[in-house]
Amino acid sequence: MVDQLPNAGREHEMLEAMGMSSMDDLFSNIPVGIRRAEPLPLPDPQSEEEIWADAQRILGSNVSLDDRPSFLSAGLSRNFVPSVVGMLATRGEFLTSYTPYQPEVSQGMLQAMWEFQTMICELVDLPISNVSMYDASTAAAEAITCAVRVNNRKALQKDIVYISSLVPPHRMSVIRNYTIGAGIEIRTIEHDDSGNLLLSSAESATGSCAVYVEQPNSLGIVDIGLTELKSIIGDETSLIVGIDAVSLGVLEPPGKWGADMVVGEGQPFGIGPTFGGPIYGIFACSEKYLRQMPGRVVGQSWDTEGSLAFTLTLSTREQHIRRHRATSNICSNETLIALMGAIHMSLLGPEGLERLALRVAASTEATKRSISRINSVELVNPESSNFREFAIRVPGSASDALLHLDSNGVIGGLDLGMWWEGMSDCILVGVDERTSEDDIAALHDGLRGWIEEVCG
Amino acid sequence: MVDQLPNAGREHEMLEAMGMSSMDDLFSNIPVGIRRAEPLPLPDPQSEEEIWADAQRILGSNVSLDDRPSFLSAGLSRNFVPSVVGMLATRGEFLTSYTPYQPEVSQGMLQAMWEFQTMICELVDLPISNVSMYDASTAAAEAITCAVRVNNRKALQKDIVYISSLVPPHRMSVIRNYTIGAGIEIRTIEHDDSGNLLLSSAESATGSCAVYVEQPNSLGIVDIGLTELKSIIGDETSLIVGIDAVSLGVLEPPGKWGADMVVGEGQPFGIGPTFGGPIYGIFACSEKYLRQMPGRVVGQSWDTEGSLAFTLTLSTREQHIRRHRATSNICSNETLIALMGAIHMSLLGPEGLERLALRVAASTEATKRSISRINSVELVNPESSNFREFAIRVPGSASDALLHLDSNGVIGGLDLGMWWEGMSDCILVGVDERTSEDDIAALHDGLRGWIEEVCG
Amino acid sequence: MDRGGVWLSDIFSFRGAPGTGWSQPSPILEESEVRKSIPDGISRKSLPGWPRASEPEIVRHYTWLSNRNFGIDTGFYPLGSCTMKHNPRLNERIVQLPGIDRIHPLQPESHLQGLLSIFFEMQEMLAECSGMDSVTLQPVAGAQGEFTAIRCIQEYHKSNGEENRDKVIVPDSAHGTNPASASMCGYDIVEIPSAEGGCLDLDALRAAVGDDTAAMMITNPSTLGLFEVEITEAARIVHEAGGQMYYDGANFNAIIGKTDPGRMGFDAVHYNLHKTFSQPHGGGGPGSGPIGVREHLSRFLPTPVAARKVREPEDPEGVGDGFWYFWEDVGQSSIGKVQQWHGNAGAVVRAWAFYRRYGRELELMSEHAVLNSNYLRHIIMNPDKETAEGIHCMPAEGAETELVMHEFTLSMAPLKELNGVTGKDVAKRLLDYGYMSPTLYFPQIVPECLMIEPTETESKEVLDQFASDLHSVLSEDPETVTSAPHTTIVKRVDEVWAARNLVLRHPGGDFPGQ
Amino acid sequence: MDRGGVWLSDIFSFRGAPGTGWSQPSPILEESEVRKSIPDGISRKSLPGWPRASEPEIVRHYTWLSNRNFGIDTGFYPLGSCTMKHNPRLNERIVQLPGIDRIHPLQPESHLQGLLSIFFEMQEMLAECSGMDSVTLQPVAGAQGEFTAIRCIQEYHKSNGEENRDKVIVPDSAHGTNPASASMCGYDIVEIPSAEGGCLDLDALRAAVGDDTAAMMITNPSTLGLFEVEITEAARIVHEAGGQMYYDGANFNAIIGKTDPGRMGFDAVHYNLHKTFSQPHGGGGPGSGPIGVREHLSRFLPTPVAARKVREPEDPEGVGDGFWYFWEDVGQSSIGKVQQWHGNAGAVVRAWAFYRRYGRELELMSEHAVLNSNYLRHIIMNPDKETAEGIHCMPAEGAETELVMHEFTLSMAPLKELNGVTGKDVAKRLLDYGYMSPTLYFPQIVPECLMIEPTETESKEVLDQFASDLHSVLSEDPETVTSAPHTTIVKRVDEVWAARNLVLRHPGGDFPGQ
Ligand SMILES: Cc1ncc(COP(=O)(O)O)c(C=O)c1O
Ligand SMILES: Cc1ncc(COP(=O)(O)O)c(C=O)c1O
Repeated sequence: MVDQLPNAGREHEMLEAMGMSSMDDLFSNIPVGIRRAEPLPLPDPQSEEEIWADAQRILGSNVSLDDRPSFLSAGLSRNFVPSVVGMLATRGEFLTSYTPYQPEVSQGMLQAMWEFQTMICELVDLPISNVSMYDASTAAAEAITCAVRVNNRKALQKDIVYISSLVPPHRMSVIRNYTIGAGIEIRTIEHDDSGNLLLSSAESATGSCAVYVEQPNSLGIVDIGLTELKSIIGDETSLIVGIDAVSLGVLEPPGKWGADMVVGEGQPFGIGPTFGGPIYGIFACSEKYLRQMPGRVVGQSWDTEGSLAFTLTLSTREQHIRRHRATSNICSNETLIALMGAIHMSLLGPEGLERLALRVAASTEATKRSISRINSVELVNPESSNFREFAIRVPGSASDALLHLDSNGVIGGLDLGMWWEGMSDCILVGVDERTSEDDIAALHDGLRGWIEEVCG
Repeated sequence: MVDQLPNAGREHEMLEAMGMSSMDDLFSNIPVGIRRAEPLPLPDPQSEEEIWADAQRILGSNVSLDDRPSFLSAGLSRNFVPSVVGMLATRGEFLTSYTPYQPEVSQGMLQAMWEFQTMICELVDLPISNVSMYDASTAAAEAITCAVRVNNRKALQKDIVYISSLVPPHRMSVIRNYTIGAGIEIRTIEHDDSGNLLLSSAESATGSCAVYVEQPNSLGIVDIGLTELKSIIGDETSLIVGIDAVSLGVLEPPGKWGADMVVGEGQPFGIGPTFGGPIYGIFACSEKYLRQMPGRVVGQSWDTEGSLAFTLTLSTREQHIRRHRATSNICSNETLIALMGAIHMSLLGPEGLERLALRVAASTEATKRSISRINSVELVNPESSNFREFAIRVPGSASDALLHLDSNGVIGGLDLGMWWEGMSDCILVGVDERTSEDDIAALHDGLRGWIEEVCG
Repeated sequence: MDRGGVWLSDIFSFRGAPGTGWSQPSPILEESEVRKSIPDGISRKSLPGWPRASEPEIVRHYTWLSNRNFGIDTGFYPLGSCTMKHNPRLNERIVQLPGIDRIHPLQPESHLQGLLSIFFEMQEMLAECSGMDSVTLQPVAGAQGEFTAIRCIQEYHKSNGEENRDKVIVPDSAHGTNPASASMCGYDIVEIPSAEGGCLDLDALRAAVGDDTAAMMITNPSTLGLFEVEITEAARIVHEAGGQMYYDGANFNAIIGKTDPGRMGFDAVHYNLHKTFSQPHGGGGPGSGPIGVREHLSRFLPTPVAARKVREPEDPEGVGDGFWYFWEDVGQSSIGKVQQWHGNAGAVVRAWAFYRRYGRELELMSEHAVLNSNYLRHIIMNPDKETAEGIHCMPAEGAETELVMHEFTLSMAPLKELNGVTGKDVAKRLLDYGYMSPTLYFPQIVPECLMIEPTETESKEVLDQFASDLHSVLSEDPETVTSAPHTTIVKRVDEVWAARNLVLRHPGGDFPGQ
Repeated sequence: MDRGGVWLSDIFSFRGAPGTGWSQPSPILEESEVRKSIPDGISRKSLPGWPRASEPEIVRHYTWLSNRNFGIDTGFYPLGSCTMKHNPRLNERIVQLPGIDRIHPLQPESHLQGLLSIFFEMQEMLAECSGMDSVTLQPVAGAQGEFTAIRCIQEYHKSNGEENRDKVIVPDSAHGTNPASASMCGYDIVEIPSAEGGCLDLDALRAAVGDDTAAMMITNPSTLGLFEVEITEAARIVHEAGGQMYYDGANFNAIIGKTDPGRMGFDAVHYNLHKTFSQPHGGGGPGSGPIGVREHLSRFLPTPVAARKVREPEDPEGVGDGFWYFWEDVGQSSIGKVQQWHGNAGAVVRAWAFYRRYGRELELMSEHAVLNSNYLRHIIMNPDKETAEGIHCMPAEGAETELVMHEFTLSMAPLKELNGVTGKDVAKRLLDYGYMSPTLYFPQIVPECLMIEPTETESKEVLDQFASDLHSVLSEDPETVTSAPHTTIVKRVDEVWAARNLVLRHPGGDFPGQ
């Protein structure tokens, strides 16, 4: 490890300059009673060469999504990230910087984030975006607490928010953790048999602080009914929409149909699924929520010589200034990943985004068609329009089917029984822009093979 | 490919500005008789995503040296290159620059090359280094022509140079191509049974223009006799030594024992074997050869405000100025790879270099010991000291033995019959710093297995 | 674009023809077919106003931006409390391996043996270094670690029927995330003032604790860089009152292998992998904020955690170390999830690669961090006579002490009093000398505070140079300092204008004011 | 180190303790054992004076250096004849794959099917685009390609008993490598002057050819950016005299898919993969200079070349395209080798990835290169009235022509005459505007020449801006221009001092003059 310590071997010289004689002198303030006596029971130090070899061997034992036909999506995308993204974002000046507290030497990151904000605003059609949340789930959770802070005073249903029953349990769990301290009560809005939100039941949300829905929802259903939601719940109740960012290449942005806040996973732009992190959460809102929103925001300004300049702004909402009255505790966020997202988005351009969305839509449609042709497999929501995901019901246990597919080298999707008990015979099939005809055939054949085995 | 053409879709606008109406107008100067009518019979354009997939598939079908125990060296090293090397050298400012004709905006590369020159000088113990040749073979070849230019006038054996008979044929072939035009006659110096240069036969080189030897030689033999060569051939005959750069961590640099020029492969510092290119040739010399040497050289200077600055210098030797009287035709060279070498060398530091050399020496010794324990395998030069390579004689055809090893997943070395007809029962076994006990055992067992099969 | 010196590259000025942008393969169905699958009423009418740029334009734009940004790679980054150490590049190479980059957290365990083994190793290593019993890697930043741990403590009290405990105690020198995190859990914050000298005031603590104390949050060494020598007594006081002790691990870099929060009496701790374990977090993140807890809090941790058992013959091969790795559900009492997946796995893998370099010698890292900090403080505060004479006035120590840990504070209050030069002015002037400024005005208990943390990856030469440059600043004409920076790409930025006018996005068309 | 503005990072100033430097595993034998294997008399006494630096110091040093260097990524790089186009980043990623980076050229063919198939595809593609019959990828730069081809031609004449042919004809506008390469083969050079207007002078050529003509070397379009319309006639003249026609492919970017050297009557050609096919060559290399030849020269090519046959059932799988790839020995007449291995394979792989983007639409690349060049020339030479009035005097065209190809030349002679501002001054002043300077004083037949090649990867906006900035330079106070550059990191560098004093290495100790 000496290659990481420029002063290795020079300890004595430096200690001497201070009139000390041993490294122990430096720690003499630590009371003896709590000193660690024995060395750490950890392995020997390794050189870069050895760590690299271990990393290749250990991580090489994982199965990657790219190794085989894969239909596991469920909120993370098996995307393709252009090579320039990583190469530019890991330039040392970006990679090894931190929060741009000193704008005079941080214009690069600040401008990039201001451009990021702009691209997110354009994507979702809302006027304000921050520079990232931890992920989609914390973005949703903090949007909800933000809505309560803003709307609670006038709300008829105080401290109450309504959430679609199709928000999956792991995301709901995050939301619960984030809302519990604020004393928020969560009520559920149900969906009909085709997976569309029951607008009639949504009416009960009027007068509450917020409604949170997802478009497409977790079963991949594009729910056109959601566009009427805002007119149902009214101005004093915030409409928060969780999005699939790529879908906005073909779907009308929620800002156009009344969303007050839009949240979602930024991951498809900028970074691989990377085992679920680091990724970044998108957070955009309308002006009303500006001063109660979480996270960092970059604004444009000028320097003393009148040159255009950028700086962090609205910091008075943040923990380092407002401490326990801050709008959020978020400090370190996901800016570097958002930067990757910005580079990816600017490479795509408008038509690139559209094509990307069309590719996903095409994969969805083609896979759906192929799978629904299998006897005794049925679509859970046969009437729905889908984007990226759709649910199927199989004649037996989903986990058995997936195990069978796995042994045939196909990652078949998600056992929906993991999310909802009643759905243990359902699989969430997820596609992406890279899904090929061959992949679909492999899934089709694998499922058919399993059914033949099971149903004899 | 539109992502590479910023003006795609704007052709018309630009043509119009010039008063043209079609792209064809731009090519109207090409006589019709030589216009290409039919489109190029090449495949469809591909996107980055498709090219990456193809590259992974196609290159993935190669077997890499790192996939298995490998004992193939023969002038290229299966090295380990620290991660920072590639990351720093591919920073766009380095990667996408070219020859630093404008020093005012090229100080970075110029200084890096000046530091490179210094490190090479320190490595070989000569006062002058250029910033790279194409590879070791062209470095050797151009050192020879350079020596002839410098020494021919006073030479008793005009236009004659002497070369060790152990310089392998592919390198000799390059040397022949480069010397033929200058009318240089090449004579050979033989080696004794232990692979050492016959100093008695070297005496005949006195009065010639140059002697070229390699240390260690191509059979990996460290020939202590070479240190006496300079006193034999005298001042007017240039001693050119081809080195294994890593070996100089433990071997006395040729500059210390009279070498006038030192050449060699820089590859072990900076880049993987990469199928033999791009790599870079080291070229260093004493002052006498300065004005006749090939390649680019950086010198220190000052700017108009008295700040330290660097610039290309001695350009009057070069083709762009001296044209057909230039000391070499070299123009594009291997600077970027030399930069990688500089970064690698500065990471290693003196003791790092020494350790690297000791590792290779240890691998050599350990492998030699293990293999020489096999019955009916013998060392070709049992008395020699070796570094990195040694030759063994097997009871049968080397190519059979290697084929057998290959089928056991071991890359056993080089069939020396490929170099010298008489040696088709010999294998050149090459090791490196990464050779492990397991690798050695695999080679040992594989060879034994083959012998048992062959010798019954 | 204004050339000849200042020139602004504006991504929205790249306006290629419609249809340019990244090349992609065609959709696997005809576009007209695809369009039919999208409900009419909700199909997008006009595309977002993203740039239409080619790869060469993008590369040049972001290269240009990067050249206007300061990172550790650019120069010394003594941002106190943030542990801005060198980020080893190997780690960036490792996370590009498909075995981490192209992995989905919902894949079956048989696909994830490598990652699970790294998670397990990291849990064990962090537990060992901190003296805790269980570790979760799920929180993705320090603040989220705090939040998670406080949620666990909250559930713990609840499970003991002590829901009445509704207060969390924090020293006034605490980082802002401490009170913010506790507050997000619904707690009231009791701030206690520091004692003379900046350390914890035990009397104030005694006065603050009570039946309603849920927890105390504190970092040690403190944000002043001081080791809280009475920490065990503090822990006793809080525990006696029935509260839990929470350790803010942002300053963990100072003590690894020397002592640990477990020995100090803490019940829960977070680690900042992006500080102590070098995960790069350009521009503000990503972080990674695992937490460790003592036995009694383990069952409240987020779920799942990595576990292992001896491999059975029927288990697949795995990583070849004889174990089978799996996700263990934390169970009924778990608080559930704080991030959807398993946290910032990429950061965990980098941190793993970082720790492997030191292995059992991790304490060397802390030794060098503390060595560099004390050395720098020493040479700043003890200039040679000639230098000392040139200085208008020396800064005051943030704390009267012989010894600091990995960081220290300086107060520019004497300077301000003498000639009006503030801490901020000094910070800005340091930018001219090619440094990132130290942390400014934190902790708030030190007036005109500069908080300096050199980390173990700075050479003696850099420290010497910094001290000498700081001495220069202290001897400069006040006007030069108050009007700094002078040599940066933009001069002092008007933050008030930004806050008043809130131009939070590109207006479209040309850049403003050009 | 001099701070506060200029600060020099000196790698030799990193002087860690002995033994620092890159960590490595231990040798597999005890050091004392190993030492025994090294003959006493030749073991190294003192180690080289390399820096003793840690990774953080190295990273900062080379980052700092890079920030003092100009590349295409930094700005417009209109270096004529050098085709400084964007280097797609995918290609850098591809060459990191172990299937190229970790491959030894002496591995058996069964290990190399992927690489051999790429070599084969590239040979075919280059042959097709140039109208040649055989291609070798062995030469590693353009100059080496020239040398290789001339060597082949030399052997060809020898095989015909025409060893008397000892002259190679080059136009005076030729690149310096042309005469240098031929001269290295032992040829005498006959330089023929260009005709009025810069094109080839057929009369001069007729006068030059004869029994002793071995070859003529020429590039088309010429270095003036002009298409040599009489090229077929030139070829006829040379062929009639028994000479061979050699095509310098440095300007291949102008014509792909439109015409080819085969049609023009050439016998041999080199390609600059690092220009036309975008292989990055930072600081001056690596290049790659494959050559193509007509049938009658094929048997002289360096050996071996990639070949293929239909895969037999017993052959291993290979790349899965139904072929088995192998090295074909060129045979007895081959000139042998010009590089030890198979040339710059990494460059070949990058070039392959580059060409695959365009595929059969490669001609679009040339179209855009020629479009950009003509457009830039047009807007430079036709400023609006107001601009034109501000300009001291317009440059002269390097050639009187309506149409140029991918590059063009401007002469600053009128300016020099008017007010003493030279081409070099203008070039240096352009650096201040954020550009790399155009190629200067080449070709030598244009006085005060600036040679401008925009390439296809520059946007209209960049071209517009460059024209406008060049107009500004032309209207500036002469003093400002002659004393340029003003805003670069160092000011005009004293090249004469460098050549007189020849400080070619670090002296050890401190940097000179600090
Ligand atoms: C003392 C202290 N505590 C907590 C935190 C919060 O950590 P994070 O930024 O990872 O959320 C910080 C980080 O800045 C810190 O310095
Ligand atoms: C016209 C011309 N010919 C030949 C060459 C030589 O090519 P290389 O630099 O690859 O040796 C060049 C390169 O600069 C050139 O511009």
